[in-house]
Amino acid sequence: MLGYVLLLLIGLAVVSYFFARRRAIAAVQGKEHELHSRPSYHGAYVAAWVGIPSVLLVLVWLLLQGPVIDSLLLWSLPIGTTDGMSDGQIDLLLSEIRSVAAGNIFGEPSPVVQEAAERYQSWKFIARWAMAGVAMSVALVGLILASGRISPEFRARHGAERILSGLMIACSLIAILTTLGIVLSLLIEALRFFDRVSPVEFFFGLNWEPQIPIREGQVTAGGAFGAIPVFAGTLLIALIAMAVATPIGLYSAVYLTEYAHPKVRAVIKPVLELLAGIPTVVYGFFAVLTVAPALRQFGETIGVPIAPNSALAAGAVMGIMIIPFISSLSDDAIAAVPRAMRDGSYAMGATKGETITKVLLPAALPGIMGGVLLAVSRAIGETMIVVMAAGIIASLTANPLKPVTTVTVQIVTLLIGDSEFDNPKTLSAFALGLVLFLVTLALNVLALHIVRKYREQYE
Amino acid sequence: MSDAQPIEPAAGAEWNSDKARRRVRRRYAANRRLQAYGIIAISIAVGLLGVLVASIVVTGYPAFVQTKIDLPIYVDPAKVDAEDPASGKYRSLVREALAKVVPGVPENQQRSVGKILTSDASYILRDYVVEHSDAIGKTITLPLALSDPFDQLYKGVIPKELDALSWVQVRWFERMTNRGVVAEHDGRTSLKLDVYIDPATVDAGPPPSGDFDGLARNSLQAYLPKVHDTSQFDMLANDAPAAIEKRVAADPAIVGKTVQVFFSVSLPYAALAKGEIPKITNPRFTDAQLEAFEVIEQKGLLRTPFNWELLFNADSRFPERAGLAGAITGSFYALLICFMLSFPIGIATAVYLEEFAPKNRFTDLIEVNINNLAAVPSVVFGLLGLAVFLGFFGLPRSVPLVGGMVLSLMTLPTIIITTRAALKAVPPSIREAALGVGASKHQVMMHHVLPLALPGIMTGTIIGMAQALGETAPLLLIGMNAFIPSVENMGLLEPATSLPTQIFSWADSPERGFVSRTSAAILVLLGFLLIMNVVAIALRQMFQRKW
Amino acid sequence: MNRIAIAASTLAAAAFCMGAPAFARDQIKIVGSSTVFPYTQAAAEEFGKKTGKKAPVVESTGTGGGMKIFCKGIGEGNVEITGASRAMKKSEYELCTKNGVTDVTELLIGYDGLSVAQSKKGQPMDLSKEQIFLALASEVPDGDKLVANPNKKWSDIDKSLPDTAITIYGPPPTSGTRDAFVELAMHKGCGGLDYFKKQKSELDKKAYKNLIKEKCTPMRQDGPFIEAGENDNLIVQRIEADPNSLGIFGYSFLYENQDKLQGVKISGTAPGFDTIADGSYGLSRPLFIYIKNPHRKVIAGMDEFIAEYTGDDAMGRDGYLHERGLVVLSEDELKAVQERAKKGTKMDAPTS
Amino acid sequence: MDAKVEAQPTVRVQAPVVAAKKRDEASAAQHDVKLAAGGVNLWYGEKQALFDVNLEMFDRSVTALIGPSGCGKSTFLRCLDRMNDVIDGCRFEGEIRLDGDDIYAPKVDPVQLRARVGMVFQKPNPFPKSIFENVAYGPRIHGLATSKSDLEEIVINSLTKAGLYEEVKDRLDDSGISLSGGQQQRLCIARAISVNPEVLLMDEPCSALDPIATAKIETLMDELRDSLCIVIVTHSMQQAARVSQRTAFFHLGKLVEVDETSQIFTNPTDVRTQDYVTGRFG
Repeated sequence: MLGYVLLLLIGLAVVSYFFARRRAIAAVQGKEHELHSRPSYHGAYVAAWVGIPSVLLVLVWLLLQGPVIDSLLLWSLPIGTTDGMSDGQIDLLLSEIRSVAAGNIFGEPSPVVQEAAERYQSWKFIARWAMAGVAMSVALVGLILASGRISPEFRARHGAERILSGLMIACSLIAILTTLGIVLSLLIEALRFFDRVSPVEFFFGLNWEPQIPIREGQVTAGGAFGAIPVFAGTLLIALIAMAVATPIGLYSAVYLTEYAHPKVRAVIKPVLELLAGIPTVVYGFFAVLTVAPALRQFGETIGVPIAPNSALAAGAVMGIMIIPFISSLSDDAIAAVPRAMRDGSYAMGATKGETITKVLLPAALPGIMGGVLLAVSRAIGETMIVVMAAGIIASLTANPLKPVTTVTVQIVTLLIGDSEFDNPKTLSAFALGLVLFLVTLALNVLALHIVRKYREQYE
Repeated sequence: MSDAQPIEPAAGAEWNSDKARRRVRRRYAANRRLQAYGIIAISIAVGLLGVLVASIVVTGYPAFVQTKIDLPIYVDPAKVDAEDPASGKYRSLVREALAKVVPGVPENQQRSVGKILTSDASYILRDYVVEHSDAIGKTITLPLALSDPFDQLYKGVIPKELDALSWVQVRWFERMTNRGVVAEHDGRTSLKLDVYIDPATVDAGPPPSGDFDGLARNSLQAYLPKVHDTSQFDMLANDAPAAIEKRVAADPAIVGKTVQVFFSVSLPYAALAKGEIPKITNPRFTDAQLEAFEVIEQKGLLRTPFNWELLFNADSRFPERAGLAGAITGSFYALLICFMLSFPIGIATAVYLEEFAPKNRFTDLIEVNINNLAAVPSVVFGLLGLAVFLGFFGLPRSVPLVGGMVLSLMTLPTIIITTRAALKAVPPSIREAALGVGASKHQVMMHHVLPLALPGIMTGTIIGMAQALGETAPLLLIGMNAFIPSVENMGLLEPATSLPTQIFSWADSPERGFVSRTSAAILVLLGFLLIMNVVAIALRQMFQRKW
Repeated sequence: MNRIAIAASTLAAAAFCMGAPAFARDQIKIVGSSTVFPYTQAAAEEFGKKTGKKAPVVESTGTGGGMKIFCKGIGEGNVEITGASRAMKKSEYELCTKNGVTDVTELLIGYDGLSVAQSKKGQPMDLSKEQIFLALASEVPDGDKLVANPNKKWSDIDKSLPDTAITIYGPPPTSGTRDAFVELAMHKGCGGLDYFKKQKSELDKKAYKNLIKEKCTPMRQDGPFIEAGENDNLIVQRIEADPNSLGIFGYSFLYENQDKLQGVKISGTAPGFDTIADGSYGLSRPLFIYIKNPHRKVIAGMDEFIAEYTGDDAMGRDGYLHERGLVVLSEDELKAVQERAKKGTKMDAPTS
Repeated sequence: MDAKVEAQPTVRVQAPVVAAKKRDEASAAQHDVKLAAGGVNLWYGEKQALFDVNLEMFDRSVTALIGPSGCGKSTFLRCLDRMNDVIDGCRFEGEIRLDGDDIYAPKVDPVQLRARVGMVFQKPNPFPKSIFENVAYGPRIHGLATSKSDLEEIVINSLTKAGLYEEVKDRLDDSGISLSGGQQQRLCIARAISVNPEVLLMDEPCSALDPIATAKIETLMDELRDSLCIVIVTHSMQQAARVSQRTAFFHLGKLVEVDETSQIFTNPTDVRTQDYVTGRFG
């Protein structure tokens, strides 16, 4: 039904587009040049007035219809039916009425319910047609009002363009709303968290054991919310990832931009980019099932004990994921160094290697730095790899062979399953999320600033 | 200027000196070194990609075939009513058909032999008969999937027999053999051990009583002094205490003395002594099942066709029936929502910012916002979805609508940024030319710039969609990992799962079939991503214009 | 551009047609323990296939989380059934009562064995619960005081155990498996130690219970015990790759992987369906589902689904739940459960 | 026009010694051929950019290459120190002799060659490093300085010769990019002469500069001519007339005419040259 109404409205808008077009042409007896705006603008203007308000109306109607019918239904029940019933029971009664109306009858529904179900059926019927009717009339009113304005002098193009601009501004506001939503949702929950746990403990505490009982009498550890070990673990894993990704990515980029034959480059570059396209959950499997046991085996043969969920395994795999990120950003940065620099260096009799290490890389350094910073922020925010391959216990260590935990691991472990919003355990996830958001934000702003500065230098 | 003397010594000579040559060689070596580093770096990256893909393919490929049995089934009209085929007694039809192939299975084993077939067999038959009502009264041959353990058995993933003894136990026995205590006694392989009949624990009787078991164990322990593991005592057959008891009964005087006793060894060790490798049947199977399976195999009824069910079935608890259709549909719905929201909104935003927005603080704010959103960790979007869409707006959990909305927020920045880049790439000359003939800004946009930028926009959108398809963390947070055993009831507001979350949940299933299916699902996901990326690259190649 | 706009909006409308919300809910919603989850899934799937109705939506939320959602109230917005790997606690029952969820049926569906397992390539082990406690606890008795767990190798605990590092993968605190393991192995294990025996004789019952709860619950955080996430399969694959490590997980995982893994004996008893069912393996726990009776007449298919779940085909000796690794009830127990299920017998308030 | 070009394939270069004598009173006798190009053909991919160019350039004199845009004069200049090697798809045929040795011979190392043949580009392209490091770059990579003081001496010498030292002596550590355009170009010249090249190639060195900076560079060229063979590509005929002793006119990838500068501007033999220098086209 709803779909048909929407289709009908769209159809109406399309029809009115052609109607208004023709009418505009008719208004000047076919001499189109006498119109201020082209006929199709008249069409678009009218179509917008027909389509947009009526579709918005349908959406609002849909939001309100359910609750309105429900309260009408309750109000229409014989007096005293709902006396002494809890909200849940009333809800259940309504569900029963709806079930009966939908034809799912269990046993013998009471006559009251049966009657109500019939009423519900008919109201729903009415509501449906009323919605169609109202939407249709709004569309028609739009049509009449808007098409009434059609005349040779009418600036339909300005009108249509104003509507379009309005829509575009509304769209660009979504980005702001998203950020606002993120900040607000994180902030509100985080503030509730800081109500119970002091920020001093959170930011400077050395003990992270968020497993407070989720029911009375549950057996768990005490519950401590010092996030330093979590931050340190995140940093350690990100550092390992960068240690893997930066040299490999940078050297790959150097080779691809400066040495590789164009044909080789055309093959290798997309292959490297494939690494970026692989979903992180796949990397997680790779870390757990291939890399971690291999590292452990290697550790055993050289006599170094390596934890099976070591920071090294998670970090190394994350590094692999980041390689294409670094290589493509470095590639861009190196390619952005003007040809004149290369010429200058070659003309001095420098070899390719000298040109790269002494001229191109120093010149591209800000761009590369920006890329590395962006990659760091990515490593910090990466989730699935560490959820699968890193530890859960927050221990404060700088040893990459030991397990550590990260902010994202904690967020996911704290939130999966139990989604109640009222204990510090759940709320701490939002506090961590807030920190994560702010840190990545700062890194991004910094990185973008550096990159932009760098670009300006050569423009 | 009249003097033509060079102010420096003739440089040309210097370039040919030995020193200069050495220096040049060194410089070229450094250059080659750098090149080598580059090649090594690329080899590492590509090699790792290869290892990653290979490890997935190796575990995943068995899941692309499924062992099936071509079972001739007589659709007995007595058990299926032509009027109401849906309520026939299909379970017993399948059992009868199986009994015909494997005759002579005792009554009490029939049920367990029936487990060679997937437990869905009767439903597969039902669905077939409902669709082909003319089959009633005829014998039809249906390809039925084998249940997971037998599928894995046929593919050779799990063995029919296991080693009865671990390597440690074999080593213990070797040690015993080396000490020369293994001997034949009464036609049985036995251990000739010294036993101290401890008067503290043994009462000579008669009848003799005491902890003979302990004595036997202690005597064995004496021969394996450094082994502290109770499973060493499995070496002795069950009658070990009886052997001592018999000796004591025969000669009560040995109490308090050390005597030699022959203990017969348990069966696996006896086999080991004969030079065989002792085997036991894999406890996953019963002997009756294995016998029946052999009969079926010998009759040539088994084959391993391509596993289309993997793509076209919904999820199931039974690996042999589990497929990705539910997850693919769920991902499709979520991506549809994601596309319908992020594509128009993204383009509109990009066009506004690039072409219309005045440069002021407000538009700067929007710009900074978008750049930052592009780098916000995906898990934070999950938190947003959890708090706002589920918590504040009260939308239902696990549904593609919410999943798509969260994904679209993630994809938006990607689309906006690539769209802006594509718009920027359209040279100003085109705009100026259009403006010059009197077009309005909107007209220039709609008629010239957007169509020219469209290939670039599409490329960016597809890449954004591919990212969204592979995204797991935010979907986990909003619970889009429901169990969907049927694709019939799927919609935007029905609980659903998506490909990556399906991978995540299959990975957590105990059944062996899911191990390879998890990898197979990853391959399917990678396949989709590859297709999307190839399309994007093709678009870029096809429409790339040099201005 | 206009044509594209029309096509896009048509697509949108079409999508809405497909996904138009149902007005009365016709799908059962189930939450609860991740241990019960696969069994409920199997029953749900079978129900869907048998009846052609919509299969219930099953979500794994953990026992405690499931209880919280279950006890939120009655009505269409709430769930019908929750699975639990332990009986409902008094506090949870009170929460339910407070929110009007009073008419609840409790069904025992079977038993689940926790198993301690290791790779086949490793040296077979036989541990007592005391040794398990000494390997895993965060604090262990040393003389007459408790000290941070110094045991790094198995041989540190007992000379008879192998001279290899202790590495045990186990479930995180959010999981019901962990709850059960702590109660069944750790608490029992520490109760067997001299130090706690002495305390028992000195303290009154309640104080002793608290002492056990407080001192024997925390698992060590210094490395040998590795909380491996909720994913038991990953634990399986990790211990397979690492012959000297042990893993703690549901018995069904061991059952499925018998060609690669071997059960660690607990005081001489190996894990198996029989030893779990008769309680001799010592790490088994009952599994329950809880049903809201008032929902039965509102949500379509509840009665049929419960009948399916408790039917002989599912919970019987050769039923499909057994095939998935459930340790099934004895015949008498099953009869009683089926009876309760059919009648919707209201559960009694739990005592603890 | 085209037919005409086809009709006279190459302009035979006049005997260099004679030409030199005619032109430069002071040093004509000592002038030797420093660089000699013979039969140079060059293709960018499928497209031929140079057609059988034969040209001799003398030591201690300035040779100017002129011609309309796209005539191949810059391309030819880049052939002289094998800078075309770094361009993909570029194919060279013919020979160029530096002091009689073919620089395209297989044993010749372009890296060493470029140290002997310096180059200055159209747009000043100092490296994004300090002024000192810019000039020290060449000596460093070629190992010309054995000690730090050596290096400093070379840098100061080169900057002095380039006429820049006085202006920047207090800020040698500033970035080369911070200088003005003219200073940057002189810095590039200082960089180029820091390795004692025998030939200096200049590719429109003043096209991005204002007249005052241009004048400074031109003076500098006059001074450098004492010790170097300078080849300059220029767009401006006036500049060619001011700084060069010999001028070669390129058109459509061919060398049309080469002669003493005064001859070219006052009495060209070829009608195209005449049309060009009198401003009929170009």
